[in-house]
Formats: sequence, structure tokens, C-alpha cells
Amino acid sequence: MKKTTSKRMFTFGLVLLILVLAACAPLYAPVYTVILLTSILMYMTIAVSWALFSGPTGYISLASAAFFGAGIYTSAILGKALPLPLVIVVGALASFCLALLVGALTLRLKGIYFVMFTFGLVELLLHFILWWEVTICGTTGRVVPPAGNATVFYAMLIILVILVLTVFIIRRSRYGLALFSIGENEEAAAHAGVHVTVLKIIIFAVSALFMGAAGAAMATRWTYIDPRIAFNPLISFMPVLMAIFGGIRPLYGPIIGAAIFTYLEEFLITRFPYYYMLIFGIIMVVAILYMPDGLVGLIQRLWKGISGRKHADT
Amino acid sequence: MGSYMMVTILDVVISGLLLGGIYAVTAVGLSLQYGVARVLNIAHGEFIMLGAFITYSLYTRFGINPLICFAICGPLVFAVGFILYRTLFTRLRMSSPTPGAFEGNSMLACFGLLFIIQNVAILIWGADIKGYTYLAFPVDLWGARFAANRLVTLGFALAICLVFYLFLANTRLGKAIRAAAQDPDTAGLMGVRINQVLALCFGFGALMAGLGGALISISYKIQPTMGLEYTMIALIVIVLGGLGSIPGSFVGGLVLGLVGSIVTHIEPGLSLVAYYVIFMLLLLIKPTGILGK
Amino acid sequence: MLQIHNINTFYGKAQALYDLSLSVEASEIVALVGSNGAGKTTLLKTLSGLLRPASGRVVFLEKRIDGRPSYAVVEAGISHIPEGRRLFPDMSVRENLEMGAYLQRAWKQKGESLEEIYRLLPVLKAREGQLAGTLSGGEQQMVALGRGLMSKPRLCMIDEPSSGLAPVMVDEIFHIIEGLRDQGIAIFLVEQNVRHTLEIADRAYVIENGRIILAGKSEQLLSEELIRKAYLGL
Amino acid sequence: KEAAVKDKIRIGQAISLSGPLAGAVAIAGGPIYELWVEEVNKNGGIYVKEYGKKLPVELIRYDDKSDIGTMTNLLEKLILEDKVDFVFPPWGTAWLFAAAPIANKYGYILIGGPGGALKLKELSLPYFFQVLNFSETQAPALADIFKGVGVKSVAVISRGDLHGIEYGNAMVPYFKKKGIDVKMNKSFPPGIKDLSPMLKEAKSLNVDAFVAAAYPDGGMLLTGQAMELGIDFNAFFISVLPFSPKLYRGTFGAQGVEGVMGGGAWNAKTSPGAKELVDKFVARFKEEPDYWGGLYYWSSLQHFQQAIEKAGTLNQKKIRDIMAKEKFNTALGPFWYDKDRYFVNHPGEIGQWQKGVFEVIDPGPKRTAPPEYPKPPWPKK
Amino acid sequence: MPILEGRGVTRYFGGLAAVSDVDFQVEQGEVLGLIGPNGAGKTTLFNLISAALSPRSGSITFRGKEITDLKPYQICRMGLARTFQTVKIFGNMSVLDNVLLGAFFGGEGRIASADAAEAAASALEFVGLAEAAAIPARDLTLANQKRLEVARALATRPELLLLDEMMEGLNPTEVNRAMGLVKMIQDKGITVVMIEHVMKAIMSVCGRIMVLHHGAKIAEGTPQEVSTNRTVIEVYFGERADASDS
Ligand SMILES: Nc1ncnc2c1ncn2[C@@H]1O[C@H](COP(=O)(O)OP(=O)(O)OP(=O)(O)O)[C@@H](O)[C@H]1O
Ligand SMILES: Nc1ncnc2c1ncn2[C@@H]1O[C@H](COP(=O)(O)OP(=O)(O)OP(=O)(O)O)[C@@H](O)[C@H]1O
Ligand SMILES: [Mg+2]
Ligand SMILES: [Mg+2]
Repeated sequence: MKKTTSKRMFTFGLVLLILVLAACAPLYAPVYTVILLTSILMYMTIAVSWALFSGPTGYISLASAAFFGAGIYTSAILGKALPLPLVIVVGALASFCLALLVGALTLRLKGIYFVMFTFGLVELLLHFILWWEVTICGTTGRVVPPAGNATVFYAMLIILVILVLTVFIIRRSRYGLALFSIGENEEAAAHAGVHVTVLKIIIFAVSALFMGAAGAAMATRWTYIDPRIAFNPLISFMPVLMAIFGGIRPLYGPIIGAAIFTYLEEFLITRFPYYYMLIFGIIMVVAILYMPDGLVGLIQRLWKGISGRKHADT
Repeated sequence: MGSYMMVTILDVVISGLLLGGIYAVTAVGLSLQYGVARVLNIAHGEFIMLGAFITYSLYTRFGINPLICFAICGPLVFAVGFILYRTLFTRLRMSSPTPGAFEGNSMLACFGLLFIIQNVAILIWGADIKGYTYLAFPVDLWGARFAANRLVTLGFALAICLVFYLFLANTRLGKAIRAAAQDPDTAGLMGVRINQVLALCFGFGALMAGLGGALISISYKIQPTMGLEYTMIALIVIVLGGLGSIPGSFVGGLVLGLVGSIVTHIEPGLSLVAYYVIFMLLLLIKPTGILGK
Repeated sequence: MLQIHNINTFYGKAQALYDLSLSVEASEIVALVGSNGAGKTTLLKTLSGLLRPASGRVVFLEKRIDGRPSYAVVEAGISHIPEGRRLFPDMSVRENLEMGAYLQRAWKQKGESLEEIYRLLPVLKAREGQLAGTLSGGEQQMVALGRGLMSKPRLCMIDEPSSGLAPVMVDEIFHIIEGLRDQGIAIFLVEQNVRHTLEIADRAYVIENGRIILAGKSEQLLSEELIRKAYLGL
Repeated sequence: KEAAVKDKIRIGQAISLSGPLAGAVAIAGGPIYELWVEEVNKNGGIYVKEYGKKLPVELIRYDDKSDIGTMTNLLEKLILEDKVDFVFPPWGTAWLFAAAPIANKYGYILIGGPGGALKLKELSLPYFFQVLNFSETQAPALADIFKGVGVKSVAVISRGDLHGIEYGNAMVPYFKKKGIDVKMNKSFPPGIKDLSPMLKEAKSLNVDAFVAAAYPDGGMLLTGQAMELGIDFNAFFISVLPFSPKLYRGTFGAQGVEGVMGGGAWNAKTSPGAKELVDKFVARFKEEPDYWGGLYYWSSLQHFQQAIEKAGTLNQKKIRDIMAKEKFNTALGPFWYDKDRYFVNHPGEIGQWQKGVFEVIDPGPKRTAPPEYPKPPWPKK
Repeated sequence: MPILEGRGVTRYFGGLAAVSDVDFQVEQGEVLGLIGPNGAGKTTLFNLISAALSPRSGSITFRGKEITDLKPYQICRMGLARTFQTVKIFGNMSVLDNVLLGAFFGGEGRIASADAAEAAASALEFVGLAEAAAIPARDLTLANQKRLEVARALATRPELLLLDEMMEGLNPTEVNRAMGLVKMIQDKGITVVMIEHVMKAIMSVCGRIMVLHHGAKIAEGTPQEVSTNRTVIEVYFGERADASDS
């Protein structure tokens, strides 16, 4: 009992320390480090929000780009009129509403059908908005007022912290349990009293909320956006890979995955511009071969090896 | 006037089928890989790209007829797929704790493959768009006009899919493949050599991708980065048609082609929007695809 | 024809079978009884290659089969009818049965085998085209049994064939099993219907906590006090 | 003290080496920057008075994966981390939009290469220079040419994006002004797989000229389908594609592309410097350069080099001020920017393939050959 | 007033009437047995009651309220829980979490975490799985998975429990124990409807038995009445009907 509380204190302290260090980054770190950290934060946010819903339920969503894009477009439309925090809130709400609608329509689809529907959603939005702008508005693309590097960094940091707290609370509550049960056997969950549909839709929308917020904040870095940029399918795929790479189940899996993925990619791109895909690909294949349960699995195994404890962990 | 209408309709329908045929060939292979071997092969389009570039090189370098290139690039790509499954994916399947984990892990591995294959292709062929012309002349059919190469392509697409379907539906191996998809352990209890069958499936999937690529290179321009686009189309087609159903993939491909052709005829700007609208509507009406169970 | 020597099997770190040995001869029914969680299913899975024994030997018709993959075991002539039916849910009843005849030598005669199965279990004939996943529990159990017989095995390992069956059908199933023995097929039978099983079996083993604790002729065991208390509920 | 160790000029460029854009980078613009760096170094480098010596140039290239977010990060990395002396532009209009404000923020000169749009002017960024010609100069020239050869009616299709809209919007009024009947005006989405319905419709309307505001992917499909279906027009124009000898002439053959018009344009006859560039390019890459921007980018770099030498320092502000004012002689002749820092002295607006050469057919002194009209039918194979 | 009542309940699969025009009543506090040959429609009837399937016609009322058009979770929260013939457990969740879920979501209104934990623990204790609480549910043997389902259903604090072949795969001694379990459930005041092919259990635990055949009700009454019914013997028990102790 005592041991677990002291372990918990330690974890808490560690998280706090990292947080303080991160929060002060713009004060001591070179500007580019802050920029890099910002994109790491962005991927962390998307990966964690993705894992919030898709991790336990097993509904692999490829709609992240749609929700992220909704945030971006909000920023583009309201960026000049409203202050950044407000823009972020509106972007988040826009995504939330979009996800409610989409969720109500799609969440009865299962497996790959759901995956492809969500992917289709991104493409549909992209092509529809493109067509709308081209034929109805007669122009495409918008200019977003840029914000300072530190501003975007803090915005992303705050979003991530709120997100992590939210996920933590949800996971620890009864609803966390219910989400896992949906992933295991939806029918049985329903017969045990879980209002499966509503729960799925709400959590789906909550995860979209944070993606929208991230999109609204990040748009200020790009100055110019058009539908192709806003609804980039890479934004749907990368977080999934990062989460699988890190380990989907524990909260810190997608966080670690996003950090390593983003840093590794940037490292390779700048060192080996012509071969980085090759190297990155090989690393991915080898990693998955030797870490079948993600980085987190590896860490847990190492940890078990070190601490020598036999722990009946899932 | 009536006959003009008829010709227009014929034109729209056949144009749709011509496009749909290509979609179908690319999808059938993925259907096999995902429906049976449980590998959501994001690198499927890269195999298509390989097929296309091999054909391109053979034709432009050595003047080998693209249709004959089939016999070369099909087996080549099959071998790549088969070996990949035997080495990489079999190991992954054994080490993944659950089937769900295997699906996730194999998708990640496929992303790795996508990067590797694409990069290698860029290093070999360069990143730029390539193309050649073959059978680039018109053929008149009942008053409407079509490209000879596309008609040939459609013919081949039909034939390939048909042969493949008959193979799966009627042979012992075909049955084993379907059983393996549903419960590999129990299929093993029936005497099925699971690892071999799954590798064959993956290989056949790659083979179909290779042939699809060869066909694509005749009518479309190609580049090393073209893969993902075709992967996505193929995914849409197999989902539209019903997962794991070969005729489903075929029908799905044709439906998509037809829809595209009809909408392009009316308002080209909406043709891609229409793809997705149809796709999503169909899923909502029939959540398991057109021919899904 | 089947000899098992000192098999040890683990699930991860947990040991499920301890130094287990037994044998089955041609044309006999050998029963394996034991309470819930004793390791019966584990043993069958180990024999058919779904699990690997950590140590020990399994010899079938003079050939080592331990550690071999399932298909090799089936090819050697052992058919395993698994616990919990394990049908191919998206294939029809007929296709499920045909899969049972997947082995090259059985495939050639699959038509006749199918006739035979339909004769033994006429219910299946009526449901020929239905997807196996939509059958009732008992119907699935019958398909599983039929499928296991399609491979023309020398030895049939059956895991709880009567579970989920109505009493009339239970009688029927035991009847069929006796018929198999009469055709010269050896049967290794795991059953919870202990009395009925011991009535038709030639010999039986009793397994507890992964160890054989008792073995002998069925009639003897039927009168054994321990058996009566622990397994017959008397 | 820093001056003492300065031994080279480092230039950074974040550009698409992989992803969907990589194909276009390779045929339009990408190689020119490499050639220029090699050329400068062959001559010992750029003389910078401040250091009293010629400094060789090093090009640091990163791959943005055709992703804007990555490009902006890499550009800032180049500027902030790698502390390069100058930056070169990324590829593509949207990419320029994102890059220009960043470069401007850090006071880095950015000379726009491939890509650009009128909208960029609205941002009015002092460190941004634009070198390509666009719809506003090409559209009137095309209308003039059409008028001159006697085109009566035209069908216009445009890619559903910024490029297509600008071209589509710009051309139609000029055609109308010249009394040319625009019988069809449609847009198509990027990524479309079948353009034959539009060709067939235009044919059924019996137009003289078919005009497409398209990118290489769509343009290749369009040409291929027109050829396969034997659909001929008296004039056939594609905005972004025919300028590429490698891709366009290479795929369809000199006979296949005979008479096709495209945006651009220049060729070896444009100026002695142009001829020299073609020769150098062929010697280096075993193929001809692109006949739209190739000469422009090349000349803008020569202009840039002379501005540096004149400034005698690597100070961006000083160099910028010189660039904005001064006229220098380059491969295409005198090179200078207008008050918006847009380059004005284009060697040509419209080109046409004639006997394997991409001729400039604008009316006036830029012309290297008169237009061929009507375009001969597609070859029958 | 019966706690559960069905009128003319009918369900087809294609042309097959899996349940056809069945009327039934379940009285508060009783244990009702549901038997019939394989494929008779017993599981389908459970599915109709618990809203896993919707009937083609007919109506079902629970505690006087119409439940025909409700959703499974609503029915569960009203106090009608079930188990599945083909087990549906949450394999990768711990045994305890499986049951905890039922405790949290099964009842009407919110339940405090501590209470839920207690309810889950006592349900596990009740079915004899307390020791296995921490292991993943998929590692249980089939028979124990069935028990786990019972525990999960009990944790939802039901008034009526539908048990679908919970004793499948138990040997006679274990069946005795399971019968004790059912009696204890009944003693808690929970009404039980059970499908079972184990005659010994049905005969000694159930106060009343209902027999289905080809989707229709062919007999109903005390164990005594049913076991001597000619038709039932013919279609269900077979000639060994006397050996009901096996
Ligand atoms: N996948 C698994 N992982 C860990 N332990 C397992 C696993 N499967 C079974 N066990 C354990 O192994 C032991 C033997 O199980 P087995 O299934 O062989 O029993 P059985 O005799 O067939 O029981 P039953 O009569 O219930 O079918 C049990 O204690 C069980 O908990
Ligand atoms: N989804 C379905 N599609 C077609 N037929 C079905 C479906 N579900 C059930 N059936 C059929 O309906 C009949 C009744 O099935 P049910 O599962 O209710 O039987 P049961 O009485 O529970 O039998 P058992 O004792 O064998 O479990 C069976 O013949 C079965 O094949
Ligand atoms: Mg067992
Ligand atoms: Mg049943």
C-alpha cells in the first residue's frame, strides 16, 4: 500500500517536473527547439485524443484530419476577428459538433467499415469545400494571421495538459471501464447496462474537441491554408502510427510514440534528405518486429526485468 | 435525338466501366490480403507502383509489349509478397498477443514497407512523372468512341478477376483461404498449412496489385509516389463491395467507376465528392457493403 | 497407437500439465474425465499442436508428433474436435463440413463422407446452406462433430461432444461414437457426462490439476468411491 | 573574428523530395538551383568584399514530404538552427504563401521560384521577390494569339484550385474582349481520373480552341485521352505542362505534341544566355531544362549574385535594397523588379511545340516563331 | 401480476419461424425452466426478451411495463439481466472489471464507486471466482467464463435473471453445486428463467417448466407433468427419459 503511494508520488513529481521544464522552454531554449516542441505537442495532442476514443473501443478512426481541419478552418475564418484563445475555443466546439453529427451517423459501422467511413469523411470534406470555394466563392485558400512561436507553443501546451487531465479522469471513471468493454464485446456491454451509442458518440466528440483546438492553434503557423492543407490525410494516419508505435493502452503510450516519431523523423529528414524514408521505414519494420506490443510493452518488459517483480499485467 | 441520347448513355456507361475495371483489379488483391491474411496493407499501392514501373521500364528500355510484361512482373511481385509474408508477417503474427494487435502491428509494418519501397523506387526511377503511349488510338463502338488501350485494359481486368474468382470459389486451396480468414487455429485443425496459405494469399494479393499496376501504366501516367492514392481507392472499393468478397470488390469497382463517369458528365467539379457521397451513403444503408454478408 | 510420455505444458509461466503420460490403442474408446479446469482441453490442444509441450514425447503410429504444427498432426491421422465448436461462422454448414475433408486423401471422397454425415445427423442436411454462425448452440455442436469425422481419421479426439445437446441428441451422439469404434477408429473422449461415458468407454483416465490420478477399466472406475463422489454427484 | 572563419556561403532550401509534389519538383525548377550552385563554385564562389575573398556556396536541402507544416518547421530550422546565410524557396504556390512571411519575419530574402499567385501581392512582404509570370500576363497574350490566328470559339476547363481559378478567371474576360466566344467553362477536381467527358463535350460544341488550366497530372491525362480518342482542336493549350521537354515531349514524342501550346515560355533562341543555360543543363542532367521558369530562376539567381557582390556583404537588408532597385544583366538580358518586387521582363508568355522545339509565339519581339494554326491532328498510330 | 409476460411473441429468420406465437408468464420469485430440442428457439426467445433481437409481432411486458421497443441497456437497467449461451465476456479485461462494469451500469441511477466495488466483489464471491479476480477473463476455462457471466449479471442487481445453459460443460458433481447456486439466487428474491439440457438440474430446481419445439410452446407445467408428457418425451427426452439423473 505504502509502496504504491510513494510510487504514485514519484510519478506525480516527475510529471510536474517535466511540465515545469516544458513550460519554461521558451525562456531558455533556442527558438527552433520551441518550434520543434510545438509540433511534438501537436502530434501528442492528436495521438492522445485519438487514443482516448479509438484505443479502448477498437474503433480505428481516420477522421482526425477532419476534426483538425475544422479547427484550422475556424482559425482561417475567425482569425482576424477574434483573439487566439477564443478562436481555439470556437475551433474546438466546431469540431465537437462535427463529431457529434458524424458519430451519430457512423458509429453503428464496425471494423474496417468504420475506418473507411471516417477516411471518406476527410476526403469528402476536402473535395466538397474545394468545390464550394472554387465554384461558389470563386476563390480558394485563405490567409491566417500568424501568431508568435511562443504563443503557439503555450497554446498547444495548455491544450495538451487539459487533454491529458481529461483522459486521465475519463479513464479512471466508470466510463473508462465502459469504453474498454465496448472494445471487447459491444453486445455484452449493452446487456450489462451500458448505453453504448451515447457513450461512443460523446467520447468520439470529446476526442474531436481537442483535435479541433489543436488545429485552430496550429493554423497560425502556416499563414496560408486551403482545403488540401487543412484536410491532409497524413494528419489522420500519423497519430495512429504513433499510438501503435508507442502502445495504445496506457495514456503515456501515444505521448511517447508521438515524441519519438516526430523527433526521429525530423532528425532523419535533416540528416539524410534522400534516404530518410528508407531508414525510417526500416526502423519501423524492425521496431515492430522486436516490440510487438509497442514501445510501452518494451518499457514494461524492461522494467519488470529490472524490478524483478512478477506482475499480472494485461 | 433519341439515338444521340443512346450514344451519350452508352458513352457514359462504358467510360465508367473502363475506369471501374481498373479499380476492380487493384481492389481484388487488397481484399485478399486484408480479408484473409488480415494485413491491412497500406503499401498495396506501392506494389501497384512496382508493377507499373517494371512494365514501364521493360517497354521503354527493351520494347517488350506491356501485355507480355504481365508474365514477367506478375510473378516478380508475387515473389516479393510471398517472401515478405513468410519472413516478416508470419513472425509478427506469432509474436502479436491478439489478432487485433496483429492487425495494428502489421499495418505499422506496412507503413514501413511503404516508405522503403517508395524510397527505393525514387532512387531507381527518380521522383518525376513518367508515361508512355501504347495502343493510343480510338475505337468506334456503336457510334461512341473509346480508347483502344482502355478497352484492352478492361478486357484484361475482367479476365483476371474472373479467373481469380473461379480459383477461390472452386478449389480446395480457395476454401482453405476462406477458412483461414475466419479462424486460423481451427483451420489448422482441419489440416490447413496456415502460414503457407496466408503467405500465398498475400502473394496473390501482391500479384493482383502488380498486374493492376501494369494495366494502369498503359492508360495513366505513373510516379513513385502514386501508391497511396490507389491504396485508398482500393480500400474504398473493397469496403463498398463487401469485405472479403471477390465479386463484391469487382462490383464495387464498377459501381465507383460508373458513379464517377455519370457525375463527371453532369458536373465534373463534383465527381470526387460524388465518390465519397455514394460510398458513405451505401455504407449507411448497407453497413457491410454491397455484396457483404 | 498413441503414446504420451511425461508431457509438461505451460500457459506463459503457469504450468497446466505435469509429467502426464497415457496411451490409446486402436479400436478403443478411452475416456478422460476430470473436473472443471483440470487440464483436459489443454491436453488435447497439446496433442493437436495448438499448444507446444515444454517437454515430453508424443508418439502416434511410431512417429513423433509433439511440437509439430496442427496440420502435420492432422495429416498423421488425428482429428481434434475442439471445445466450444469453433466453426467457421461465415461459411455455410456444408462448407464447414467440406473443410473437414481438407486433407488430400479425404478431399477425394468428400461427397461420400458428406452423405454419411447427413445420414448420421439428418438435422444438418436440412440446414445445409445456413451460415454456421447463425445456428443454434446444439446445431453447431453437431456440425463440429460432423466436420471432425470428415477427415477420415485413425484417431478422433473429441472435447465434450454432448455439451449443449438435448437429451435425445446426447443418446444419439454416444451411439455415433460407439459406431465409430466399431469401424475401427480409436476415440479419445473428454466428457462431463461421466456415467454415460464410462458406460461406453473401454478404459478411462482421471485427471486432476494437470496430473493423472487414476486409470483403469471403465467398469472398475464406475464403482470407485472417489469417482462416484467427485464426478457422478452421488 | 567571425569574418576570419567564414569560408563559405550556406544556403538552405526545404523542398518536396518525396510525396505527391516530388514529381513536379523534379521536372520544373528543382534542378536549376543545383546547377547554379555548381556553376558558382566552378568559378570559385561569390566575391564578398567584407571578407575580401570569393566564398563558395553550399546548398543544404531538406525534404518537406510535400507537407506544409513540415516545410515551415524546416525553414525555421534552417534559419534559426543551421543559421544559413540565405534561403531558397520551396516548391508550389501554397508553400510560397507559408514560406514568405516566415522568411520575412526573420529578415531573410526569399526569391520566389516555381509557384506564386496574385494574392501574394496582398501580403506586401518587403523581403519577398516574385519571378514567375502568371495569368495576368499570360492571359492577354494568349487572347492576342488566338485573335491573330482566327480562333472564334473556345472551351475552358480549369483545375479546382488556386491555379485553376486564377487562370480561368483571368482568361475568360480577355477572350470575350477579343470577341472570342467562350462556349464552355468548367472546373474539375484535382485527382480526377477521367477527363474524356469534357473533351467530348467541347468537341460536340465544335470549338476552335481547347484551353486547360491544369497541372502536370491532369495535363498528361488530358493529352493522353485526347490522343487516344482522336479528339482534335485547332488549338490546344495547357497552362502548366507542355514546357517540360522531358515529361511532355518525352512521353508523347515530338510528333505527338506538335502544335500544342503551353504557358512559359523561352527557348535557346531567346538570348545567348538562354542558349548557354540549355547547353549547361543538358551537359549536366542529360536532358533539356523546363521552358517555363528555368531561365527565370536562373537569371534571378544571377541577379541575386550580382546584388551580393555589389553589397559586398552578406547582410540581408543591404542586399535586399540593392535587389529591389538595381537592374543587372543576366542570361535573359536585363533583370529588375517593379515596385512590388515582381519581376517584369519575361522572355515569353506562351509557347508552342513546333518540330520538337518549344517556340515562343507571343506577338512582338519575344516571338521565336509564328504560331502554327490549325494544330495538326494527333498522330494516328 | 406476473413479473414477465409475453403475448404472441413471434420471430422469423427468413422463412423459418424460430419463435412463433409464444405466450408465457413468469411469476415473481419462481424458477422457470425452458427446455426443448436443439434449434427449438429457446435462445431466440431470450434474445427477444432482452432486446438483442426485435420480435416480428407480439408484446413483452416486464413488471407491467411494455419493453418490446426498448434497447438492451434500458432493459438491463430495469432489472432484467441475462447470460449468453456462447459466452460474451470482456476477454482482455480482468475478471473483476468484467463484473464491476455490470455493477456500475446495470442498476437504475448512479452508484458510488465503493458500493460498486463491493457489489462486484460479492458477486464474484457468490459464484466462486473470487480468487480469479485479477486474471484476464480470457484465461478462464469455458465453464468459469459462464460463471463469470452469471456474476456480471448478478452485479447489475437484477430482479429477473435469464440463464442460457449455464451448466453446459459441468460434470454431475459440479452440476449439483451449480444447482445450489441457482437456489441461492432464488433465495435472494431474484426470479430466474433458465435454459438447460441437464435434466437433473431442471427437474429439481425449477418450479415450472415450459417446453418449446419448432418455435412453438408444446407443453408447460410442473416437472412432473412435463416429464410424463408423451410429446415431450418423444421430441426431447428420448427413450432414456428415466435416466434423468445422468
Ligand atoms: N489461455 C490460458 N491462459 C492461462 N491459463 C489457462 C488458459 N487456458 C486455460 N488455462 C488454465 O489451465 C487450466 C486447465 O484448463 P483446461 O481448459 O485444460 O481445463 P479443462 O479440464 O478442459 O476444463 P473444462 O472442464 O472447464 O473444459 C485451468 O486452470 C485454466 O485456468
Ligand atoms: N440469425 C439467424 N439466421 C437464420 N437462422 C437462425 C438465426 N438465428 C437462429 N436461427 C435458427 O433459429 C432456430 C432457433 O435457434 P435458437 O438458437 O433459438 O435455438 P435453441 O433453442 O437455443 O437451441 P440450442 O438448444 O441448440 O441452443 C435454429 O434452427 C437456428 O438455426
Ligand atoms: Mg475443457
Ligand atoms: Mg440456445
